[in-house]
Amino acid sequence: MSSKIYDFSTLTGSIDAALNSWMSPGLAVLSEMVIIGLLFLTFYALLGLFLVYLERKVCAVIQNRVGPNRVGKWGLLQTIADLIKLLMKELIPIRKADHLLFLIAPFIVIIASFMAMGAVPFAKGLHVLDFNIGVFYVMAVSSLGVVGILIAGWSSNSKYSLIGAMRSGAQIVSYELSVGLSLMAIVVFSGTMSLSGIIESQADGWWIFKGHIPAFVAFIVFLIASTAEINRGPFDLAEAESELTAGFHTEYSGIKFAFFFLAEYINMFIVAALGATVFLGGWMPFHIGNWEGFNQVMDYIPSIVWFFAKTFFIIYVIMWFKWTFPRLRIDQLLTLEWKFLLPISMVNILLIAFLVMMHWHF
Amino acid sequence: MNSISKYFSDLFRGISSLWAGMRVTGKYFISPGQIVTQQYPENRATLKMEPRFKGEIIMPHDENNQHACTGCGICEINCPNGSIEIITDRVPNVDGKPERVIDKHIFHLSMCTFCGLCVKTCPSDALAFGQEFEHAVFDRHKLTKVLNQPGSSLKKEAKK
Amino acid sequence: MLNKQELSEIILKMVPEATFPEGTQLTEVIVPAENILALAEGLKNNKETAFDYMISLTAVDFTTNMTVVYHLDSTQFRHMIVLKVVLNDRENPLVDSVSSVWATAEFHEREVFDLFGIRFNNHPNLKRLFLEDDYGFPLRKDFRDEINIIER
Amino acid sequence: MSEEIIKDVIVRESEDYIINMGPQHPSTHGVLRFEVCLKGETVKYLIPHIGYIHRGIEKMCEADTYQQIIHLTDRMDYLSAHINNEAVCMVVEEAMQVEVPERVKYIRTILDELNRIASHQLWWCAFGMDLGALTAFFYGLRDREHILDIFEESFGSRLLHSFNTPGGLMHDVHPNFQKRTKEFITYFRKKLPEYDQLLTGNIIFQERVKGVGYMSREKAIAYGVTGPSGRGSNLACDIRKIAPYGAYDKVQFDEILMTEGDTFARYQVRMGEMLESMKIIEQLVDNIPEGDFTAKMKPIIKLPAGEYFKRVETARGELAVYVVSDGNKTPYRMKFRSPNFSNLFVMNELAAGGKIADLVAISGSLDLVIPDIDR
Repeated sequence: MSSKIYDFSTLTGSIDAALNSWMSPGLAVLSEMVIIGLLFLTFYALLGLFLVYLERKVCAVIQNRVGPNRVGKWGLLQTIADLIKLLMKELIPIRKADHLLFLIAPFIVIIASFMAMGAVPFAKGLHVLDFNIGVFYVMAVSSLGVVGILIAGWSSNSKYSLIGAMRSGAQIVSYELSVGLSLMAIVVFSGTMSLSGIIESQADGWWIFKGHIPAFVAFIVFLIASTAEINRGPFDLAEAESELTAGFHTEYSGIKFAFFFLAEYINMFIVAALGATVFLGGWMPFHIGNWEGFNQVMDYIPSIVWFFAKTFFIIYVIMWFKWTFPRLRIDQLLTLEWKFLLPISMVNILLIAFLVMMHWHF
Repeated sequence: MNSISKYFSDLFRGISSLWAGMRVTGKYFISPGQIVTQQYPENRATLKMEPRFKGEIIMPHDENNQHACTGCGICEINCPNGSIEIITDRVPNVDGKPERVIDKHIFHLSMCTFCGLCVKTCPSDALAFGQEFEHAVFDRHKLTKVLNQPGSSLKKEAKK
Repeated sequence: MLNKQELSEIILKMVPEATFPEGTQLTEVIVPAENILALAEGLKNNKETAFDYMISLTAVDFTTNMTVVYHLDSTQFRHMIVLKVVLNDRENPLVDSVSSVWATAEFHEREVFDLFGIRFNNHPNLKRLFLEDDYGFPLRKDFRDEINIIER
Repeated sequence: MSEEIIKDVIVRESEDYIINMGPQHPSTHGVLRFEVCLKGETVKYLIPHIGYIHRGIEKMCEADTYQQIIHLTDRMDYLSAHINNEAVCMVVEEAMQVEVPERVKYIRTILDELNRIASHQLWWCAFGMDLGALTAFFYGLRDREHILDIFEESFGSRLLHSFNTPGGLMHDVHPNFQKRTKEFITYFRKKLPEYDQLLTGNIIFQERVKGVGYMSREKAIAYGVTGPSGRGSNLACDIRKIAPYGAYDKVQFDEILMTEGDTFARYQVRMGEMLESMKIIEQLVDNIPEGDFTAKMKPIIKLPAGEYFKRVETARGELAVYVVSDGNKTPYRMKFRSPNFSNLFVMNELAAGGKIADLVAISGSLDLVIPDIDR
């Protein structure tokens, strides 16, 4: 491996060593957890603010508008102003709502997205947990969010919310399959479920290029299915504002609403990060086979830049979907999944298994 | 077999139609020069309303602080919403005869629908439309305006 | 396309009591209230007239009587006719509903009931359409709204 | 007068899931309430509740002179304000037997068609938004702005321009009018294909609207559905063809008819009408005759006693004006047969049995303007 220059493991390793030399191992682990937790909280908040800003700017440009431009330079502080507004807003208590569930639903949603973030490798040597079943873990945890949505819809005692939540439940349960199968394609190629292992396997080229057409098909299926799974774009039936006013979060206000809002954007980031990691090589620079000179040049770009560039590319594509397409109807949504995406991914995974068996991939 | 080919042709037709839409939005995304919205408070200096714009009703006064309103009340009669009230006064003119002049030409902007009947029917062309459009106020009473300026008088040539 | 003469002959066959005022813009027929439903059905189902499209149904308060006015058109021949029913009982006006003939009449009749207080026999759902139940009937000439005076 | 309260005839079952769409709901385009009964996602029936902005325009007309009525008609169907104005003007002109100058007829017709395009553009925006395509909304409004600019230059107002007056026009159009109208046509001919790429051809959009909300021709006639909604069901109901007014008898244009009768047919009729309107404008705009912008009218208009009836084609269907005059300067009774009033009540027939999302699509395709229903 030639990309030693931007390895974060030396930095994290030295911090770990320093902490261990100062205090007992148990305390060191505890303090590491606190540090990571604080860093993540900060990152989470900043990322949420930035993604909201980005979405507004992207949709504004697509719609021939300027977008936020009043608060701060180019409206950069707009989302912060919104955050302050949401923090100061009254939390409207709903009569006849199930108060406990109504209260914890936003937390379930946000914790699910928080947990998924733990397994994302941001750069070489920069991730919190390196599971041997990373792909499986991210998928499992990110689908917990639907529980929060269902609880939110049910507990608000609103008819719009309930319909929205039920739609969301049906949608996420279905699309989980396609997301899983499309990720499975790369797992079959790389032979590992560990995210770092998948990245290492792309050192000589990303799977989307190495994996022939089936990998590309898997990528497209992943894009569509994951857009549906995060309730965005043409698949935002759970909150279809022209039908259900705001769907499952109709009755939420203030910071509780902000949690849903934030979780939606963070989920978008997680999905994009997962897609970038699995299909586009994560932090791995753009390498072509054995062109040593070219690969060397690419290595000079830090791995964290590679990661965020790829992630934001996928985020942009997801936003592009949302601002182009009309919304699907619930039965068409399920038709798309069960009649198109699922058969395609199944055939696809068979093909890939065959390719791998014959050693036809690079 | 036929249904299978239909399945795939449907699929590709669908994808190409989606791509057509994405091309339109993508084209606008990469050409930010297409922005059409006006930057309103910033462009105040350059923002010019059309000369015929019906912003409010004004009574043009000349440099001698004179207007053309004789207080005949035709605009008041013609207004469908009662947004014009005219308070007239009788003052003796040079010959000593009492003559009708307006004391106050009151215009309730909050009731006006800008139908233009007052301006059209005024026999002495004393009323006109102004281009002012920023009418937002915090107190509704500020929307009641007196159109004739204090101390103004009737134009001589309009007196006949 | 039938002219006034032909129309009046057909109508007189259906309702002998019908009268035809002169000097009107469109062909007008005044029919007694009890004949209106039969005439409506006849005009719609007759092959020569085929008045299948009701443009509007409204009423006029002439202070001495209430007149229900039906504007009919034929999508096939494009001739028009105006039916009128004069209701002399202003206090309790009652006329047969034609909603079984033209579906749109159901809602026009509800509007007329709402604004004039004219009641329609056999109407499927005669409720007020715009206003509250205790509002009064604003398009009657004797209606006075003490709060929002519209007289000039 | 009997005061008994008439009971609601629809008996609700205990498992009926009733939701209210409106009066303040993003999809109802104004203050309309649909009481929707659902079974799962499927609509069992719906009851429209109207009257939230009933202003009593017909009663107000009884206190106004004919010139003053004009500005009230703007506020009925505010998206085809000019056509509404024209209806009242024409009924007065016909009653007074005033022959309006040719110039007025040409200008009125051009403005009618511009207004129709603007209205259809706004409908397109709102329809896209109903179906969740938010970008469509901005593209439609962007192009509509050009028409509104033309209006503003000529009449001083953008939406509610009481520009017609009995006998003619308030004042002459702006000297730039012809030039700018032609510029707009060139511009919009370039932009219209974008509409098709963004929505019409889109597979999601087609799936959403094809076969949804089928209205047969018989149903359209029975419910008095006119305008593009009726023409989507193959009902030739264009007043511009049946009883030409203005300069419509001097131009060549097609009445767009679709046989499918579903939401997509109504959509295509409107898209086609935009093209037809541009055709009409192109034929007229260069040939506006010179002349006076108004006929000679007395300052106080008194209609001879009698009854007058006039129909025009607004952007949404047939607007009929029925005036009963007793010879005074105010009408004795003024009735507006508004197109949306009839179009609204077919909703239940179309939406029952479909999904909630279909309900939104159908109400969008009927292009309802609520102030026109309530009057």
